[in-house]
Amino acid sequence: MTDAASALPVGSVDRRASGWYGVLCLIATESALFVYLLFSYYYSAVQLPPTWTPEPHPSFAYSLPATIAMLLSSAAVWWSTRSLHGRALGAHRLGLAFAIILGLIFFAFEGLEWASKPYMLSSNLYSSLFFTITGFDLAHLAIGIVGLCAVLIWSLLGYLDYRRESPTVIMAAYWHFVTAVWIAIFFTLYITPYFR
Amino acid sequence: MFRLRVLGQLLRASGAIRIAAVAASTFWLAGCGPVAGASVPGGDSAHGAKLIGHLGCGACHIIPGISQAEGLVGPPLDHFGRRMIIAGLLPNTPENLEAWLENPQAIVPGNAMPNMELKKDEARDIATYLYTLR
Amino acid sequence: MTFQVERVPHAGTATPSFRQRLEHIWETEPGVAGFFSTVDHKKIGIRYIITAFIFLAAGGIEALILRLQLARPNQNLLAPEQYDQLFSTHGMTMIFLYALPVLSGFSNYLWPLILGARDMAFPRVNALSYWLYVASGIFMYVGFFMGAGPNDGWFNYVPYANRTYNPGLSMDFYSLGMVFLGISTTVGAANFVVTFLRLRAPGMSINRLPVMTWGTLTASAANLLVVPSVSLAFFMLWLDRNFGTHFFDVSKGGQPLLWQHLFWIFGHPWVYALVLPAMGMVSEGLPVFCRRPLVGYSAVVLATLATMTLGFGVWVHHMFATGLPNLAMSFFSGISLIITIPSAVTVFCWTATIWTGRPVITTAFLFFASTIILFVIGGVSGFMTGSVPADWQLNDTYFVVAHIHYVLLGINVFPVCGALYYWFPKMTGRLLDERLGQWNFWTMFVGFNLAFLPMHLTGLLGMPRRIYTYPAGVGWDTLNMITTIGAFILAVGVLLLFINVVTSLIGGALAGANPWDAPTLEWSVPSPPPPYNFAVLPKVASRYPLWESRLQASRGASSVTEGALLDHERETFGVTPLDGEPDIILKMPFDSYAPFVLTVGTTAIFVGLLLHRHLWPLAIVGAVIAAASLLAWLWPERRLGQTVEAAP
Amino acid sequence: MNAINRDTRRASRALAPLAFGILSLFALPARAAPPLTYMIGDGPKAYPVVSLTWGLLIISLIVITIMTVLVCLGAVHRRSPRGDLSIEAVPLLHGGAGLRWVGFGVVITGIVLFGSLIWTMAVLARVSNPPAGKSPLTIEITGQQWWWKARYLSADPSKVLTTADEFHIPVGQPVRVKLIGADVIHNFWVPALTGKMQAIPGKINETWLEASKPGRYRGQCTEYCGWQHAHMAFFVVADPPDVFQAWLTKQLEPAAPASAQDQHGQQLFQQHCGLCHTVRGTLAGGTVAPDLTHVMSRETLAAGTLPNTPGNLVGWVANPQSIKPGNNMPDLFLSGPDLTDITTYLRTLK
Repeated sequence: MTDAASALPVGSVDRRASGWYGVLCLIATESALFVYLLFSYYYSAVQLPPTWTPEPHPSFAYSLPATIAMLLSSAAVWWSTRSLHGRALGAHRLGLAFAIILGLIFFAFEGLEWASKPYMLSSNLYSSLFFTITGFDLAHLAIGIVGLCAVLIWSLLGYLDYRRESPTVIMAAYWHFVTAVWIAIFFTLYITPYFR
Repeated sequence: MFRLRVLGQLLRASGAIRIAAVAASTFWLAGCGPVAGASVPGGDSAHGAKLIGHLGCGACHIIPGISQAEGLVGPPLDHFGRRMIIAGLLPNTPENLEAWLENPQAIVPGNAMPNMELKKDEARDIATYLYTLR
Repeated sequence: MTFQVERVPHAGTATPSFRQRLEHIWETEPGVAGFFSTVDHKKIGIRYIITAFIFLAAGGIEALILRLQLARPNQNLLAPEQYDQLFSTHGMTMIFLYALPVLSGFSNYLWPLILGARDMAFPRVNALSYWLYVASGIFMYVGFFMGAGPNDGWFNYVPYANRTYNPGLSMDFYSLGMVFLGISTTVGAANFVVTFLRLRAPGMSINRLPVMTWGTLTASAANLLVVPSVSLAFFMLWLDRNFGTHFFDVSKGGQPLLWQHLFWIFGHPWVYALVLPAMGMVSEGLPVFCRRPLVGYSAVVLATLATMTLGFGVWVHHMFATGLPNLAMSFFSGISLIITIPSAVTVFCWTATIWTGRPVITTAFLFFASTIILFVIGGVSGFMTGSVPADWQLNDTYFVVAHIHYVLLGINVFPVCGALYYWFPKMTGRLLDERLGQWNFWTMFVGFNLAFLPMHLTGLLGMPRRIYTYPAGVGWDTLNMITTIGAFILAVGVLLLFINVVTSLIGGALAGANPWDAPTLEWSVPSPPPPYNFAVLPKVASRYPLWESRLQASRGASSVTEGALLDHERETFGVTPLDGEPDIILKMPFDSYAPFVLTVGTTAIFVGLLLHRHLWPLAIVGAVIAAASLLAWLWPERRLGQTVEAAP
Repeated sequence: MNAINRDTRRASRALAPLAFGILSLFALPARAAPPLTYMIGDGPKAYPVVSLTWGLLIISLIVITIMTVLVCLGAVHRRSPRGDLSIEAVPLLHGGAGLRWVGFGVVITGIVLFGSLIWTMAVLARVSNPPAGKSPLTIEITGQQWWWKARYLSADPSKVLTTADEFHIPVGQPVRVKLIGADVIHNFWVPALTGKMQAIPGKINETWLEASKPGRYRGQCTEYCGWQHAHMAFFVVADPPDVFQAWLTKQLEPAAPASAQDQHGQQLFQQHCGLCHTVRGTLAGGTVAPDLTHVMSRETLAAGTLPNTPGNLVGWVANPQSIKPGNNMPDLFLSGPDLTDITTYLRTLK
């Protein structure tokens, strides 16, 4: 505009789309939410005797495969985004599909994990925290899966290509954020009890 | 749980009038004690009012002019100077009232009003105050 | 019209026919349809302001009833439970439903105009945040009118808020309502942040941003980070009350202090979020009436950022009496004192602006200048409470009540009134009456100080907060009576403001584009502005585009008459965050019912959750409605350049 | 340190009459010193805090005065001769020495703040713990809706005293207070002796206080705790050590046996009141309500709500819900004779 006659992109394009900045804000505020959730956990851990956790050594039987599924799904999303940049629409869609399936696998493992617990939401402080923290994570994951499905459908409908990639980029950012949150939760709920 | 619903009650006409009344009286800083007019010779109604406050008569009786005298245990003492019978038994005369105040249990044994161990002149002062409530 | 992926924006000047075309593109459908679907930031901004003022009036009436009860000792106008609900509702209303929304309203209205854009970054989100705000406000007030308003203060400490001590729906209304309102605040804050970064006039680099926008930016950024804290706390409380969790239940290891931490981690930054945008408005308006640029733009901006940053680290000064270690208290006490410095910078800059300017004493100037004094009074009482041993005495007495009212009225209500006098002509095309304005100011100023200055003394004489009655003869009678009288005078002042607004709307003097000879972009467009704001997108070369020719020091060459003509549907520039160089032509959305429908769905969710014992399917229905409207909202649209061009 | 201590003490004492004068000027209707003010204090914990509070208040008043004068003077002195709305007629200004003055102001502010911070830290360090060398008495105080229970702790179980709402302490001896929240959060505050400390369920907080002269100090709950938060006062009565010992000994005694005509009253009391209240030496052993073994030794009823007079006692027992709505004592619907017998009995509990 400074009288330079350079052409400007029009509409939602890559990281210049408003949605990209929007998702960064979303990630900021949701990260804060999980910080406060984990703060509640650590605060209780500091205030109470070590016996406050029903299991001194939480099992990795379901949580470790779930973590691996989550990491793989993030990798799939990354591959999908990269393929879109490289104009490989097929790989882009395949990556999204993988990510969705891996997300569902994570869901299944978490379901098994929940079912395997001898306590319920209302049993004690630890159980309340455990189910609320993982529940918030699962809710974010569920929204993420719906979002990935929407992006996949849009891609199949031919809405997206390397120039109109904003939905993919935005959704990918959200998905990586959900993965990062899970890693923090995994570390908190499953690893830190071993340090005591 | 809630004895009164907050705004519903406030919005009802009576509530609004009550607020208006309190608003008006709130700004009426001047004291509004009862009309002086001792019907008991030698009594000091101001001292009587003070005694009523100290003894805590207001915990059981509504007594105009006495702070916090809003008790609902015994009969309200408004218009006391115009009441006919005290303790449901005696004509409302100064002598009877003073006797009652000095020792209510002697007049109606087992009634709910305690003996305050009042001296004669104290009972007279209280009676004087009560008779100002017309 | 075929859709172009890239385009060179045409430059030029606006012709009448061009303006007509823009008008056609941008205008909102009249009538009911437009009412529920508009995304025009100006309409939304004014709605925000009007709604916030309605809540201010409601909170004010509640306060007056409280003051009647406290006017004299041992009064029985209100039963204890009525008093508790009234003071809690008063706090909730003023702090959550008035103070931030009114600032959001001004920012909503002004930002695109002052930044030189045609709308906010997310116009539909803007509409959504308004509808959610109204819906959550109504939600909480429904509770109040049902006799189930909040009754544990706005801070809502557990365990008193737990079901054991607080049966009934009061706390369920309040906790769900706060989560509900939190969504509105969060999406609104995100919108401000993105708008600040991206939607400005070309050339408006980061050091040329109007000083006002910094206040709302920092407040919004802070809200993004702290609102989740209070939403989470209230959500946990709701779980505790309804699903038997034990976050705050002592018998099963719960921690009452966790509530205090989560609440004040949010609560204290929130107070800064309530004042920084208002301070921004003072920084914007005061210099105009002093006939000079603000002294120390950079200093004020840095002070704003510093205040907010330090503001995250002072929450524990609300908890000095909870038995924390001395080391922790010393640290938070130190920060609570140090945070005074950035505030002092701002106050000194304003004062220096007056001294090195030529103040023109208008009503707006009076409101802005009085803010300085009120801020100093509210600030030093905050400084006193920042000192731990003094706070052990001052805290939870009327001294702190006086402090918070000096802060929230002094640095929110007074600047907002000033802003109303300043920007009313822009919003309506008519000036507010000055004569009535002077009456309005002096009544409010005298009433306010009569009510709250003696209240400091009431506090120093030891009157505790939140008591529904007090004994006679402990030294508080006269002071309370004075405060009550002052409160009523203040109320008359606010009433004068409302009268002035109504009469001026009907018969006020016509304002013209720039009645105050102010320097920023919003004054370059007609009053009230057309739906598209700027016919040509202005080009900015300095902080004061409309003063450039008259400020010797300025070498800028801004242009408000010639610039880019973006007229393919609704368009505006996106610029780089630091340099303000355009790097994209953004397609702005059309009017949409999605925000309203999403709000209806969300409301159904919350009502379903509130009545989950009887009506839980309603929450499911609400969730389906919300999800459907969200998906429709986000579905890529060709008109908005969100899909691949179908044919070359 | 001791010298500083003594200095502050002397200063505070010199300040006290002045403070009293100023405060009572504003609190005209109150005949004595306002009972809850903290601008006058007593005891080694209160003195440094009182000085600090006055100091900060005076700094604050100076700052307010300077800034108000500056703003008003600036607006008047520099005001444009054209006060009307035609702002265009007033030329724009630029530059000026504004920033230099801002810098100057900030430096002064910084110095004052730094000084205040040091003072704060010094006072905090001094009042955090009771002075060493004196063996403190320990009282465990429980805040509950809406009264205060105290247990005077002792190694000898027979010397543990439980009482309510009026706590006697010996003059010149520090008293450690352990705070327990029984239901919701309460806040323990005796303005003239010590600042606030919350009584939080699930957590035991500690504070301390010491009175250096005999007196009756009013305290109050200051954390909002429900309906009757307004009526949750208590009193700390500082006695000379021998008087305190006598009080303690007397309080530890069980209630004297009821005389023949009070037998019926005692029986009624046990029957109607004994599940909540204790009168040691009788069958009444409830612990959820105040211990009434020596209730007549207290000057107030219902946590400072009413003076303990015969009239109030009867009124309270007959209808506690109208006097203190929502409190945990139910209306008992006693008959007149029963009410008389119970209250007559209560009045023997000296």
